[in-house]
Amino acid sequence: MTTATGKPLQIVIPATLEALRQVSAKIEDYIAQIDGVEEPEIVTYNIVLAVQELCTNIVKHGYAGESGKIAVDLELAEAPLRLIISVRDNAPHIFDKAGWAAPNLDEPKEHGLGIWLIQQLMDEVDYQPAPGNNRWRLVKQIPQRA
Amino acid sequence: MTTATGKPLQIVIPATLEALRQVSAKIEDYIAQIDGVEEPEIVTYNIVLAVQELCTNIVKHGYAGESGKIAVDLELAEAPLRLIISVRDNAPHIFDKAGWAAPNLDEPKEHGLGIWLIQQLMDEVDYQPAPGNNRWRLVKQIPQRA
Amino acid sequence: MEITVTEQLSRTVVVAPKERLDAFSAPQMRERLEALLAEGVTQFVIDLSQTPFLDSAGMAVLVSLLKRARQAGGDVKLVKPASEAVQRILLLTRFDKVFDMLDSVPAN
Amino acid sequence: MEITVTEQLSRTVVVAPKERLDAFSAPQMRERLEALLAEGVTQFVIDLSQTPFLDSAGMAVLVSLLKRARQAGGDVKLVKPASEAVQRILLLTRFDKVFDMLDSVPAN
Ligand SMILES: Nc1ncnc2c1ncn2[C@@H]1O[C@H](COP(=O)(O)OP(=O)(O)O)[C@@H](O)[C@H]1O
Ligand SMILES: Nc1ncnc2c1ncn2[C@@H]1O[C@H](COP(=O)(O)OP(=O)(O)O)[C@@H](O)[C@H]1O
Repeated sequence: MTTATGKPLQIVIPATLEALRQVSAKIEDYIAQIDGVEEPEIVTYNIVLAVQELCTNIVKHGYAGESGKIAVDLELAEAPLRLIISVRDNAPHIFDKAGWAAPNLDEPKEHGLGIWLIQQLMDEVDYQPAPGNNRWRLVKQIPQRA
Repeated sequence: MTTATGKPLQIVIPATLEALRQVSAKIEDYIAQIDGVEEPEIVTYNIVLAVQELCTNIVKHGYAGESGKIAVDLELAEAPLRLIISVRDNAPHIFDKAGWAAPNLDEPKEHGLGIWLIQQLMDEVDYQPAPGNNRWRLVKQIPQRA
Repeated sequence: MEITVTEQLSRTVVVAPKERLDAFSAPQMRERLEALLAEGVTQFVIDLSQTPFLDSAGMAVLVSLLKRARQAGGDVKLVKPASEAVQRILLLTRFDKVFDMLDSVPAN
Repeated sequence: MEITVTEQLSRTVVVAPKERLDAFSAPQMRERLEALLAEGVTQFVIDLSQTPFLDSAGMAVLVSLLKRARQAGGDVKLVKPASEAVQRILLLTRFDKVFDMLDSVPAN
Protein backbone atom coordinates (compact mmCIF):
# COMPACT_ATOMS: atom_id res chain seq x y z
CA MET A 1 0.00 0.00 0.00
CA THR A 2 1.04 3.54 -0.71
CA THR A 3 -0.39 6.84 0.43
CA ALA A 4 -1.90 9.36 -1.87
CA THR A 5 0.09 12.54 -2.28
CA GLY A 6 -2.35 14.70 -4.24
CA LYS A 7 -3.63 17.94 -2.82
CA PRO A 8 -7.06 19.20 -3.81
CA LEU A 9 -7.06 20.97 -7.18
CA GLN A 10 -9.47 23.41 -8.73
CA ILE A 11 -9.69 23.92 -12.49
CA VAL A 12 -11.83 26.72 -13.90
CA ILE A 13 -12.34 26.93 -17.63
CA PRO A 14 -14.53 28.83 -20.05
CA ALA A 15 -17.48 26.67 -21.12
CA THR A 16 -16.16 25.79 -24.59
CA LEU A 17 -15.47 22.38 -26.11
CA GLU A 18 -11.90 23.37 -26.81
CA ALA A 19 -11.19 24.29 -23.19
CA LEU A 20 -12.28 20.83 -22.04
CA ARG A 21 -8.94 19.50 -23.21
CA GLN A 22 -7.30 21.39 -20.35
CA VAL A 23 -9.54 19.54 -17.92
CA SER A 24 -8.48 16.18 -19.40
CA ALA A 25 -4.81 17.09 -19.21
CA LYS A 26 -5.04 18.29 -15.61
CA ILE A 27 -6.91 15.18 -14.47
CA GLU A 28 -4.25 13.03 -16.12
CA ASP A 29 -1.52 14.92 -14.30
CA TYR A 30 -3.39 14.71 -11.02
CA ILE A 31 -3.83 10.94 -11.18
CA ALA A 32 -0.23 10.48 -12.35
CA GLN A 33 0.91 11.81 -8.92
CA ILE A 34 -0.84 8.99 -7.08
CA ASP A 35 1.45 6.08 -6.23
CA GLY A 36 0.65 2.43 -6.78
CA VAL A 37 -2.42 2.77 -8.99
CA GLU A 38 -3.42 -0.54 -10.57
CA GLU A 39 -3.97 -0.39 -14.33
CA PRO A 40 -3.31 3.37 -14.30
CA GLU A 41 -3.94 3.84 -18.02
CA ILE A 42 -7.42 2.38 -17.81
CA VAL A 43 -8.39 4.14 -14.57
CA THR A 44 -7.16 7.50 -15.81
CA TYR A 45 -8.84 7.09 -19.18
CA ASN A 46 -12.18 6.21 -17.67
CA ILE A 47 -12.20 9.16 -15.30
CA VAL A 48 -11.10 11.57 -18.02
CA LEU A 49 -13.82 10.23 -20.33
CA ALA A 50 -16.56 10.55 -17.69
CA VAL A 51 -15.61 14.16 -16.91
CA GLN A 52 -15.34 14.91 -20.63
CA GLU A 53 -18.89 13.62 -21.17
CA LEU A 54 -20.21 15.59 -18.22
CA CYS A 55 -18.57 18.87 -19.25
CA THR A 56 -19.53 18.41 -22.92
CA ASN A 57 -23.15 18.20 -21.81
CA ILE A 58 -22.77 21.37 -19.76
CA VAL A 59 -21.36 23.23 -22.77
CA LYS A 60 -23.86 21.81 -25.27
CA HIS A 61 -27.06 21.47 -23.27
CA GLY A 62 -26.50 23.55 -20.11
CA TYR A 63 -25.06 26.75 -21.57
CA ALA A 64 -26.36 25.83 -25.05
CA GLY A 65 -24.34 28.46 -26.86
CA GLU A 66 -24.20 31.01 -24.06
CA SER A 67 -20.84 31.85 -22.59
CA GLY A 68 -19.97 30.89 -19.05
CA LYS A 69 -17.58 28.94 -16.88
CA ILE A 70 -17.17 25.46 -15.53
CA ALA A 71 -15.36 24.68 -12.28
CA VAL A 72 -13.94 21.21 -11.72
CA ASP A 73 -12.60 20.24 -8.28
CA LEU A 74 -10.46 17.19 -7.70
CA GLU A 75 -9.87 15.75 -4.28
CA LEU A 76 -8.63 12.44 -2.91
CA ALA A 77 -10.23 10.60 -0.03
CA GLU A 78 -8.75 7.61 1.81
CA ALA A 79 -9.88 4.17 2.90
CA PRO A 80 -10.60 3.14 0.28
CA LEU A 81 -8.63 5.52 -1.88
CA ARG A 82 -11.01 7.42 -4.15
CA LEU A 83 -11.10 10.45 -6.38
CA ILE A 84 -13.93 12.90 -5.77
CA ILE A 85 -14.74 15.17 -8.66
CA SER A 86 -17.09 18.09 -8.18
CA VAL A 87 -18.31 20.01 -11.20
CA ARG A 88 -20.17 23.30 -10.98
CA ASP A 89 -21.69 25.50 -13.62
CA ASN A 90 -23.93 28.57 -13.77
CA ALA A 91 -25.80 27.36 -16.83
CA PRO A 92 -29.46 28.33 -17.27
CA HIS A 93 -30.58 24.78 -18.16
CA ILE A 94 -30.70 21.78 -15.89
CA PHE A 95 -30.46 18.09 -16.65
CA ASP A 96 -33.85 16.39 -16.31
CA LYS A 97 -32.88 13.30 -14.36
CA ALA A 98 -36.45 11.94 -14.15
CA GLY A 99 -36.93 12.06 -17.91
CA TRP A 100 -33.72 10.16 -18.65
CA ALA A 101 -33.74 6.58 -19.97
CA ALA A 102 -30.82 4.25 -20.63
CA PRO A 103 -29.91 3.82 -24.30
CA ASN A 104 -30.61 0.57 -26.16
CA LEU A 105 -27.14 -0.49 -27.20
CA ASP A 106 -28.40 -3.06 -29.67
CA GLU A 107 -29.17 -0.38 -32.18
CA PRO A 108 -26.36 2.00 -33.02
CA LYS A 109 -27.28 5.45 -31.77
CA GLU A 110 -25.85 8.86 -32.39
CA HIS A 111 -27.07 10.33 -29.12
CA GLY A 112 -27.73 9.48 -25.55
CA LEU A 113 -24.50 7.67 -24.63
CA GLY A 114 -22.98 10.41 -22.48
CA ILE A 115 -24.93 10.13 -19.23
CA TRP A 116 -24.93 6.34 -19.51
CA LEU A 117 -21.14 6.27 -19.90
CA ILE A 118 -20.69 8.48 -16.83
CA GLN A 119 -22.82 6.04 -14.82
CA GLN A 120 -20.89 3.03 -16.09
CA LEU A 121 -17.48 4.53 -15.49
CA MET A 122 -18.02 6.08 -12.05
CA ASP A 123 -18.83 4.49 -8.72
CA GLU A 124 -21.11 7.32 -7.56
CA VAL A 125 -22.86 10.00 -9.56
CA ASP A 126 -24.82 12.65 -7.71
CA TYR A 127 -26.55 15.66 -9.24
CA GLN A 128 -27.98 18.74 -7.53
CA PRO A 129 -29.82 20.68 -10.20
CA ALA A 130 -30.49 24.40 -9.95
CA PRO A 131 -30.70 26.76 -12.90
CA GLY A 132 -27.64 28.98 -12.63
CA ASN A 133 -26.04 26.72 -10.04
CA ASN A 134 -25.78 23.05 -11.04
CA ARG A 135 -23.59 20.72 -9.05
CA TRP A 136 -22.33 17.27 -9.94
CA ARG A 137 -20.35 14.98 -7.71
CA LEU A 138 -18.58 11.95 -9.18
CA VAL A 139 -16.68 9.44 -7.08
CA LYS A 140 -14.30 6.81 -8.42
CA GLN A 141 -12.35 4.30 -6.37
CA ILE A 142 -8.69 4.18 -7.28
CA PRO A 143 -7.62 0.52 -7.23
CA GLN A 144 -4.24 0.01 -5.58
CA ARG A 145 -1.65 -2.62 -6.45
CA ALA A 146 -1.44 -5.26 -3.73
CA MET B 1 -52.53 -40.60 -49.43
CA THR B 2 -51.67 -41.64 -52.97
CA THR B 3 -50.18 -44.78 -54.41
CA ALA B 4 -46.85 -44.95 -56.10
CA THR B 5 -46.97 -45.54 -59.83
CA GLY B 6 -43.28 -46.14 -60.61
CA LYS B 7 -42.15 -49.45 -62.07
CA PRO B 8 -38.63 -50.64 -61.30
CA LEU B 9 -36.01 -49.03 -63.55
CA GLN B 10 -32.49 -50.03 -64.45
CA ILE B 11 -29.93 -47.54 -65.69
CA VAL B 12 -26.58 -48.75 -67.00
CA ILE B 13 -23.92 -46.20 -67.84
CA PRO B 14 -20.23 -46.19 -68.70
CA ALA B 15 -18.18 -45.39 -65.61
CA THR B 16 -17.37 -41.78 -66.52
CA LEU B 17 -18.10 -38.56 -64.66
CA GLU B 18 -19.95 -37.19 -67.66
CA ALA B 19 -22.32 -40.16 -67.86
CA LEU B 20 -23.39 -39.64 -64.23
CA ARG B 21 -25.56 -36.79 -65.41
CA GLN B 22 -27.82 -39.34 -67.08
CA VAL B 23 -28.27 -41.05 -63.73
CA SER B 24 -29.28 -37.77 -62.10
CA ALA B 25 -31.76 -36.99 -64.88
CA LYS B 26 -33.34 -40.45 -64.76
CA ILE B 27 -33.72 -40.38 -60.98
CA GLU B 28 -35.37 -36.98 -61.24
CA ASP B 29 -37.83 -38.33 -63.81
CA TYR B 30 -38.49 -41.42 -61.74
CA ILE B 31 -39.36 -39.47 -58.60
CA ALA B 32 -41.44 -36.99 -60.59
CA GLN B 33 -43.85 -39.84 -61.41
CA ILE B 34 -44.64 -40.44 -57.76
CA ASP B 35 -47.78 -38.67 -56.58
CA GLY B 36 -48.13 -36.65 -53.44
CA VAL B 37 -44.47 -36.31 -52.48
CA GLU B 38 -43.92 -33.76 -49.74
CA GLU B 39 -41.19 -31.18 -50.49
CA PRO B 40 -40.43 -32.94 -53.80
CA GLU B 41 -37.60 -30.59 -54.76
CA ILE B 42 -35.69 -31.29 -51.55
CA VAL B 43 -36.31 -35.05 -51.54
CA THR B 44 -35.32 -35.42 -55.18
CA TYR B 45 -32.23 -33.28 -54.76
CA ASN B 46 -31.02 -35.21 -51.74
CA ILE B 47 -31.42 -38.58 -53.45
CA VAL B 48 -29.76 -37.37 -56.66
CA LEU B 49 -26.88 -35.95 -54.64
CA ALA B 50 -26.35 -39.16 -52.65
CA VAL B 51 -26.28 -41.28 -55.81
CA GLN B 52 -24.01 -38.76 -57.51
CA GLU B 53 -21.54 -38.99 -54.61
CA LEU B 54 -21.67 -42.78 -54.64
CA CYS B 55 -21.12 -43.10 -58.39
CA THR B 56 -18.41 -40.44 -58.44
CA ASN B 57 -16.52 -42.54 -55.91
CA ILE B 58 -16.93 -45.64 -58.08
CA VAL B 59 -15.53 -43.78 -61.09
CA LYS B 60 -12.71 -42.08 -59.21
CA HIS B 61 -11.69 -44.64 -56.58
CA GLY B 62 -13.27 -47.92 -57.76
CA TYR B 63 -12.37 -47.94 -61.42
CA ALA B 64 -9.66 -45.30 -60.83
CA GLY B 65 -9.19 -44.56 -64.52
CA GLU B 66 -10.08 -47.97 -65.87
CA SER B 67 -13.11 -48.22 -68.06
CA GLY B 68 -16.19 -50.10 -66.92
CA LYS B 69 -19.86 -49.84 -66.23
CA ILE B 70 -22.15 -48.86 -63.39
CA ALA B 71 -25.67 -50.24 -63.00
CA VAL B 72 -28.22 -48.31 -60.96
CA ASP B 73 -31.57 -49.93 -60.09
CA LEU B 74 -34.50 -47.93 -58.78
CA GLU B 75 -37.45 -49.55 -57.12
CA LEU B 76 -40.31 -48.38 -54.91
CA ALA B 77 -41.49 -50.22 -51.84
CA GLU B 78 -44.65 -49.44 -49.89
CA ALA B 79 -45.67 -48.92 -46.29
CA PRO B 80 -43.94 -46.67 -45.71
CA LEU B 81 -43.25 -45.52 -49.25
CA ARG B 82 -39.54 -45.69 -49.95
CA LEU B 83 -37.12 -45.65 -52.83
CA ILE B 84 -34.59 -48.47 -52.97
CA ILE B 85 -31.50 -47.76 -55.01
CA SER B 86 -29.08 -50.56 -55.84
CA VAL B 87 -25.75 -49.71 -57.39
CA ARG B 88 -23.44 -52.33 -58.86
CA ASP B 89 -19.99 -52.06 -60.37
CA ASN B 90 -17.22 -54.39 -61.51
CA ALA B 91 -14.45 -52.14 -60.29
CA PRO B 92 -11.21 -53.71 -59.07
CA HIS B 93 -11.06 -51.60 -55.85
CA ILE B 94 -13.34 -51.80 -52.87
CA PHE B 95 -14.29 -49.18 -50.32
CA ASP B 96 -12.62 -49.83 -46.98
CA LYS B 97 -15.55 -49.32 -44.64
CA ALA B 98 -13.53 -50.12 -41.50
CA GLY B 99 -10.90 -47.50 -42.27
CA TRP B 100 -13.42 -44.71 -42.80
CA ALA B 101 -13.86 -41.85 -40.34
CA ALA B 102 -16.36 -39.01 -40.36
CA PRO B 103 -14.98 -35.64 -41.45
CA ASN B 104 -14.49 -32.78 -38.99
CA LEU B 105 -16.74 -30.11 -40.44
CA ASP B 106 -15.22 -27.37 -38.34
CA GLU B 107 -12.26 -27.13 -40.63
CA PRO B 108 -12.97 -26.69 -44.31
CA LYS B 109 -11.88 -29.83 -46.14
CA GLU B 110 -11.40 -30.60 -49.79
CA HIS B 111 -11.96 -34.33 -49.42
CA GLY B 112 -13.92 -36.82 -47.46
CA LEU B 113 -17.43 -35.35 -47.64
CA GLY B 114 -18.88 -37.87 -50.11
CA ILE B 115 -19.51 -40.94 -47.93
CA TRP B 116 -20.61 -38.71 -45.06
CA LEU B 117 -23.16 -36.94 -47.25
CA ILE B 118 -24.56 -40.28 -48.44
CA GLN B 119 -25.03 -41.31 -44.83
CA GLN B 120 -26.70 -38.04 -43.90
CA LEU B 121 -29.04 -38.00 -46.87
CA MET B 122 -30.16 -41.65 -46.90
CA ASP B 123 -32.12 -43.65 -44.35
CA GLU B 124 -30.19 -46.89 -44.97
CA VAL B 125 -26.80 -47.45 -46.55
CA ASP B 126 -25.61 -51.00 -47.05
CA TYR B 127 -22.40 -52.08 -48.78
CA GLN B 128 -21.35 -55.54 -49.93
CA PRO B 129 -17.74 -55.20 -51.06
CA ALA B 130 -16.14 -57.62 -53.54
CA PRO B 131 -13.43 -56.69 -56.02
CA GLY B 132 -15.09 -56.93 -59.44
CA ASN B 133 -18.57 -57.08 -57.92
CA ASN B 134 -19.38 -54.30 -55.48
CA ARG B 135 -22.96 -53.76 -54.38
CA TRP B 136 -24.48 -50.80 -52.64
CA ARG B 137 -28.04 -50.52 -51.43
CA LEU B 138 -29.49 -47.15 -50.43
CA VAL B 139 -32.97 -46.69 -49.02
CA LYS B 140 -34.79 -43.40 -48.67
CA GLN B 141 -38.28 -42.87 -47.31
CA ILE B 142 -40.45 -40.72 -49.56
CA PRO B 143 -42.50 -38.43 -47.30
CA GLN B 144 -46.13 -38.11 -48.44
CA ARG B 145 -48.38 -35.08 -48.08
CA ALA B 146 -51.07 -35.69 -45.49
CA MET C 1 -6.82 17.72 -36.01
CA GLU C 2 -4.48 15.49 -37.94
CA ILE C 3 -6.52 13.09 -40.04
CA THR C 4 -4.83 11.08 -42.78
CA VAL C 5 -6.91 9.86 -45.68
CA THR C 6 -5.63 7.16 -48.00
CA GLU C 7 -7.32 5.25 -50.80
CA GLN C 8 -7.30 1.63 -51.76
CA LEU C 9 -8.59 0.29 -55.03
CA SER C 10 -9.53 -3.32 -54.92
CA ARG C 11 -10.66 -5.72 -57.56
CA THR C 12 -13.28 -8.31 -56.82
CA VAL C 13 -14.07 -10.99 -59.36
CA VAL C 14 -17.56 -12.45 -59.41
CA VAL C 15 -17.68 -15.97 -60.83
CA ALA C 16 -21.14 -17.39 -61.52
CA PRO C 17 -21.45 -21.07 -62.51
CA LYS C 18 -24.81 -21.34 -64.25
CA GLU C 19 -24.92 -25.11 -64.69
CA ARG C 20 -24.25 -28.13 -62.49
CA LEU C 21 -21.03 -27.77 -60.55
CA ASP C 22 -20.22 -31.45 -60.12
CA ALA C 23 -17.36 -33.91 -60.44
CA PHE C 24 -17.55 -33.61 -64.22
CA SER C 25 -17.52 -29.81 -64.48
CA ALA C 26 -15.42 -29.06 -61.39
CA PRO C 27 -12.08 -29.28 -63.28
CA GLN C 28 -13.25 -26.59 -65.73
CA MET C 29 -14.28 -24.35 -62.85
CA ARG C 30 -10.99 -25.02 -61.09
CA GLU C 31 -9.02 -24.10 -64.21
CA ARG C 32 -10.92 -20.86 -64.54
CA LEU C 33 -10.21 -19.95 -60.91
CA GLU C 34 -6.55 -20.94 -61.19
CA ALA C 35 -6.20 -18.51 -64.09
CA LEU C 36 -7.69 -15.71 -61.98
CA LEU C 37 -5.42 -16.52 -59.02
CA ALA C 38 -2.44 -16.52 -61.39
CA GLU C 39 -3.50 -13.04 -62.56
CA GLY C 40 -3.30 -11.88 -58.95
CA VAL C 41 -7.00 -11.80 -58.09
CA THR C 42 -7.50 -12.40 -54.35
CA GLN C 43 -11.07 -11.21 -53.70
CA PHE C 44 -13.71 -13.55 -55.07
CA VAL C 45 -17.46 -13.72 -54.97
CA ILE C 46 -18.77 -17.07 -56.16
CA ASP C 47 -22.32 -16.44 -57.22
CA LEU C 48 -24.20 -19.70 -56.68
CA SER C 49 -27.59 -18.06 -57.17
CA GLN C 50 -28.08 -19.82 -60.50
CA THR C 51 -26.16 -23.02 -59.76
CA PRO C 52 -28.72 -25.84 -59.89
CA PHE C 53 -26.53 -28.60 -58.41
CA LEU C 54 -23.40 -28.76 -56.33
CA ASP C 55 -21.69 -31.96 -55.22
CA SER C 56 -18.70 -32.54 -52.97
CA ALA C 57 -16.32 -32.22 -55.93
CA GLY C 58 -17.80 -28.78 -56.63
CA MET C 59 -17.53 -27.87 -52.96
CA ALA C 60 -13.89 -28.99 -52.96
CA VAL C 61 -13.15 -26.40 -55.65
CA LEU C 62 -14.65 -23.70 -53.44
CA VAL C 63 -12.65 -24.76 -50.38
CA SER C 64 -9.44 -24.95 -52.37
CA LEU C 65 -10.08 -21.44 -53.71
CA LEU C 66 -10.77 -20.16 -50.19
CA LYS C 67 -7.48 -21.50 -48.91
CA ARG C 68 -5.47 -20.03 -51.74
CA ALA C 69 -7.25 -16.68 -51.71
CA ARG C 70 -6.72 -16.34 -47.95
CA GLN C 71 -3.06 -17.28 -48.29
CA ALA C 72 -2.77 -14.39 -50.72
CA GLY C 73 -4.48 -12.08 -48.20
CA GLY C 74 -7.87 -12.20 -49.88
CA ASP C 75 -11.19 -13.88 -49.30
CA VAL C 76 -14.03 -15.77 -50.97
CA LYS C 77 -17.70 -14.98 -50.37
CA LEU C 78 -20.60 -17.04 -51.64
CA VAL C 79 -23.87 -15.70 -52.95
CA LYS C 80 -26.65 -17.97 -51.70
CA PRO C 81 -28.06 -20.48 -54.16
CA ALA C 82 -31.65 -19.78 -55.21
CA SER C 83 -32.38 -23.49 -54.89
CA GLU C 84 -33.45 -24.27 -51.35
CA ALA C 85 -32.17 -27.81 -51.73
CA VAL C 86 -28.65 -26.55 -52.50
CA GLN C 87 -28.90 -24.08 -49.62
CA ARG C 88 -29.69 -26.89 -47.22
CA ILE C 89 -26.63 -28.84 -48.29
CA LEU C 90 -24.47 -25.80 -47.58
CA LEU C 91 -25.94 -25.68 -44.07
CA LEU C 92 -25.52 -29.42 -43.58
CA THR C 93 -21.85 -29.29 -44.51
CA ARG C 94 -21.40 -26.05 -42.48
CA PHE C 95 -20.18 -24.20 -45.54
CA ASP C 96 -22.22 -21.25 -44.29
CA LYS C 97 -19.83 -21.07 -41.31
CA VAL C 98 -16.67 -21.36 -43.39
CA PHE C 99 -17.64 -18.80 -46.04
CA ASP C 100 -19.26 -15.40 -45.73
CA MET C 101 -22.68 -15.86 -47.28
CA LEU C 102 -24.26 -13.00 -49.24
CA ASP C 103 -27.90 -12.68 -50.25
CA SER C 104 -26.96 -11.20 -53.59
CA VAL C 105 -23.96 -9.99 -55.55
CA PRO C 106 -22.84 -6.79 -53.83
CA ALA C 107 -23.57 -3.67 -55.87
CA ASN C 108 -20.01 -2.72 -56.76
CA MET D 1 -20.05 -25.34 -68.52
CA GLU D 2 -21.36 -21.79 -68.61
CA ILE D 3 -19.45 -19.70 -66.13
CA THR D 4 -19.73 -15.94 -66.22
CA VAL D 5 -16.89 -13.88 -64.82
CA THR D 6 -17.37 -10.21 -64.06
CA GLU D 7 -15.11 -7.73 -62.34
CA GLN D 8 -15.78 -5.07 -59.80
CA LEU D 9 -13.37 -2.34 -58.87
CA SER D 10 -14.04 -0.86 -55.51
CA ARG D 11 -12.58 2.03 -53.72
CA THR D 12 -12.04 1.93 -50.00
CA VAL D 13 -11.02 5.04 -48.16
CA VAL D 14 -8.99 4.68 -44.99
CA VAL D 15 -9.41 7.59 -42.60
CA ALA D 16 -7.05 7.71 -39.64
CA PRO D 17 -7.63 10.32 -36.90
CA LYS D 18 -4.31 10.70 -35.13
CA GLU D 19 -5.41 12.99 -32.31
CA ARG D 20 -8.29 13.09 -29.83
CA LEU D 21 -11.61 12.51 -31.55
CA ASP D 22 -13.82 14.39 -29.11
CA ALA D 23 -16.66 16.89 -29.03
CA PHE D 24 -14.23 19.61 -30.09
CA SER D 25 -12.67 17.82 -33.08
CA ALA D 26 -15.70 15.74 -34.13
CA PRO D 27 -17.12 18.45 -36.42
CA GLN D 28 -13.84 18.54 -38.40
CA MET D 29 -13.90 14.77 -38.76
CA ARG D 30 -17.56 14.87 -39.77
CA GLU D 31 -16.84 17.49 -42.42
CA ARG D 32 -14.05 15.37 -43.85
CA LEU D 33 -16.30 12.30 -44.04
CA GLU D 34 -19.17 14.30 -45.55
CA ALA D 35 -16.87 15.38 -48.35
CA LEU D 36 -15.93 11.76 -49.05
CA LEU D 37 -19.59 10.66 -49.04
CA ALA D 38 -20.40 13.50 -51.41
CA GLU D 39 -17.65 12.23 -53.72
CA GLY D 40 -19.42 8.86 -53.81
CA VAL D 41 -17.20 6.90 -51.44
CA THR D 42 -19.21 4.14 -49.71
CA GLN D 43 -16.53 1.80 -48.33
CA PHE D 44 -14.71 3.18 -45.33
CA VAL D 45 -12.09 1.94 -42.94
CA ILE D 46 -11.72 4.19 -39.91
CA ASP D 47 -8.29 3.47 -38.54
CA LEU D 48 -8.47 4.14 -34.81
CA SER D 49 -5.12 2.52 -34.15
CA GLN D 50 -3.51 5.86 -33.38
CA THR D 51 -6.51 7.63 -31.90
CA PRO D 52 -5.66 8.35 -28.26
CA PHE D 53 -9.15 9.40 -27.08
CA LEU D 54 -12.68 8.93 -28.30
CA ASP D 55 -15.76 10.33 -26.59
CA SER D 56 -19.45 9.90 -27.37
CA ALA D 57 -19.37 12.84 -29.78
CA GLY D 58 -16.58 11.06 -31.71
CA MET D 59 -18.54 7.82 -31.61
CA ALA D 60 -21.61 9.63 -32.94
CA VAL D 61 -19.63 10.62 -36.03
CA LEU D 62 -18.78 6.97 -36.63
CA VAL D 63 -22.40 5.82 -36.23
CA SER D 64 -23.66 8.56 -38.51
CA LEU D 65 -21.10 7.53 -41.15
CA LEU D 66 -22.12 3.89 -40.80
CA LYS D 67 -25.78 4.71 -41.42
CA ARG D 68 -25.04 6.83 -44.46
CA ALA D 69 -22.51 4.42 -45.95
CA ARG D 70 -24.93 1.50 -45.55
CA GLN D 71 -27.74 3.50 -47.11
CA ALA D 72 -25.48 3.96 -50.10
CA GLY D 73 -24.79 0.21 -50.19
CA GLY D 74 -21.41 0.43 -48.51
CA ASP D 75 -19.95 -0.27 -45.10
CA VAL D 76 -17.65 1.06 -42.40
CA LYS D 77 -15.03 -1.04 -40.67
CA LEU D 78 -12.97 0.03 -37.69
CA VAL D 79 -9.34 -0.75 -37.09
CA LYS D 80 -8.89 -1.47 -33.38
CA PRO D 81 -7.40 1.27 -31.27
CA ALA D 82 -3.92 0.52 -29.94
CA SER D 83 -4.98 1.95 -26.58
CA GLU D 84 -6.51 -0.74 -24.45
CA ALA D 85 -8.56 1.87 -22.60
CA VAL D 86 -10.20 3.00 -25.86
CA GLN D 87 -10.74 -0.65 -26.86
CA ARG D 88 -12.59 -1.28 -23.63
CA ILE D 89 -14.96 1.62 -24.24
CA LEU D 90 -15.79 0.19 -27.68
CA LEU D 91 -16.68 -3.10 -25.99
CA LEU D 92 -18.69 -1.38 -23.26
CA THR D 93 -20.78 0.51 -25.79
CA ARG D 94 -21.03 -2.62 -28.00
CA PHE D 95 -19.47 -0.80 -30.92
CA ASP D 96 -17.59 -4.03 -31.64
CA LYS D 97 -20.98 -5.62 -32.43
CA VAL D 98 -22.18 -2.79 -34.63
CA PHE D 99 -18.98 -2.40 -36.68
CA ASP D 100 -16.70 -4.99 -38.24
CA MET D 101 -13.50 -4.71 -36.24
CA LEU D 102 -10.15 -5.20 -37.96
CA ASP D 103 -6.80 -5.81 -36.30
CA SER D 104 -5.02 -3.67 -38.85
CA VAL D 105 -5.62 -1.79 -42.06
CA PRO D 106 -6.24 -4.45 -44.72
CA ALA D 107 -3.37 -4.78 -47.20
CA ASN D 108 -5.30 -3.57 -50.22
N1 LIG E 1 -25.87 19.59 -18.23
C1 LIG E 1 -27.04 19.40 -18.89
N2 LIG E 1 -27.93 20.41 -18.97
C2 LIG E 1 -29.10 20.24 -19.61
N3 LIG E 1 -29.46 19.09 -20.21
C3 LIG E 1 -28.62 18.06 -20.16
C4 LIG E 1 -27.36 18.15 -19.50
N4 LIG E 1 -26.73 16.96 -19.62
C5 LIG E 1 -27.55 16.17 -20.32
N5 LIG E 1 -28.67 16.81 -20.67
C6 LIG E 1 -29.83 16.24 -21.40
O1 LIG E 1 -29.77 14.82 -21.32
C7 LIG E 1 -29.73 14.24 -22.61
C8 LIG E 1 -28.85 12.99 -22.62
O2 LIG E 1 -27.50 13.33 -22.50
P1 LIG E 1 -26.38 12.35 -22.98
O3 LIG E 1 -26.66 11.00 -22.41
O4 LIG E 1 -25.05 12.94 -22.70
O5 LIG E 1 -26.61 12.24 -24.56
P2 LIG E 1 -26.49 13.34 -25.73
O6 LIG E 1 -25.75 14.50 -25.16
O7 LIG E 1 -25.75 12.62 -26.79
O8 LIG E 1 -27.92 13.65 -26.11
C9 LIG E 1 -29.25 15.35 -23.52
O9 LIG E 1 -29.73 15.17 -24.84
C10 LIG E 1 -29.82 16.58 -22.87
O10 LIG E 1 -31.15 16.78 -23.29
N1 LIG F 1 -16.17 -47.02 -54.51
C1 LIG F 1 -15.00 -46.90 -53.88
N2 LIG F 1 -13.96 -47.70 -54.17
C2 LIG F 1 -12.80 -47.55 -53.54
N3 LIG F 1 -12.57 -46.64 -52.58
C3 LIG F 1 -13.56 -45.82 -52.25
C4 LIG F 1 -14.82 -45.89 -52.87
N4 LIG F 1 -15.61 -44.94 -52.31
C5 LIG F 1 -14.88 -44.30 -51.40
N5 LIG F 1 -13.63 -44.80 -51.36
C6 LIG F 1 -12.55 -44.36 -50.44
O1 LIG F 1 -13.12 -43.64 -49.35
C7 LIG F 1 -12.57 -42.34 -49.25
C8 LIG F 1 -13.62 -41.36 -48.77
O2 LIG F 1 -14.56 -41.14 -49.77
P1 LIG F 1 -15.41 -39.81 -49.78
O3 LIG F 1 -16.02 -39.64 -48.43
O4 LIG F 1 -16.36 -39.84 -50.93
O5 LIG F 1 -14.36 -38.64 -49.98
P2 LIG F 1 -13.37 -38.30 -51.18
O6 LIG F 1 -13.85 -39.06 -52.38
O7 LIG F 1 -13.51 -36.81 -51.31
O8 LIG F 1 -12.01 -38.70 -50.71
C9 LIG F 1 -12.01 -42.05 -50.63
O9 LIG F 1 -10.94 -41.14 -50.57
C10 LIG F 1 -11.57 -43.43 -51.10
O10 LIG F 1 -10.29 -43.71 -50.60
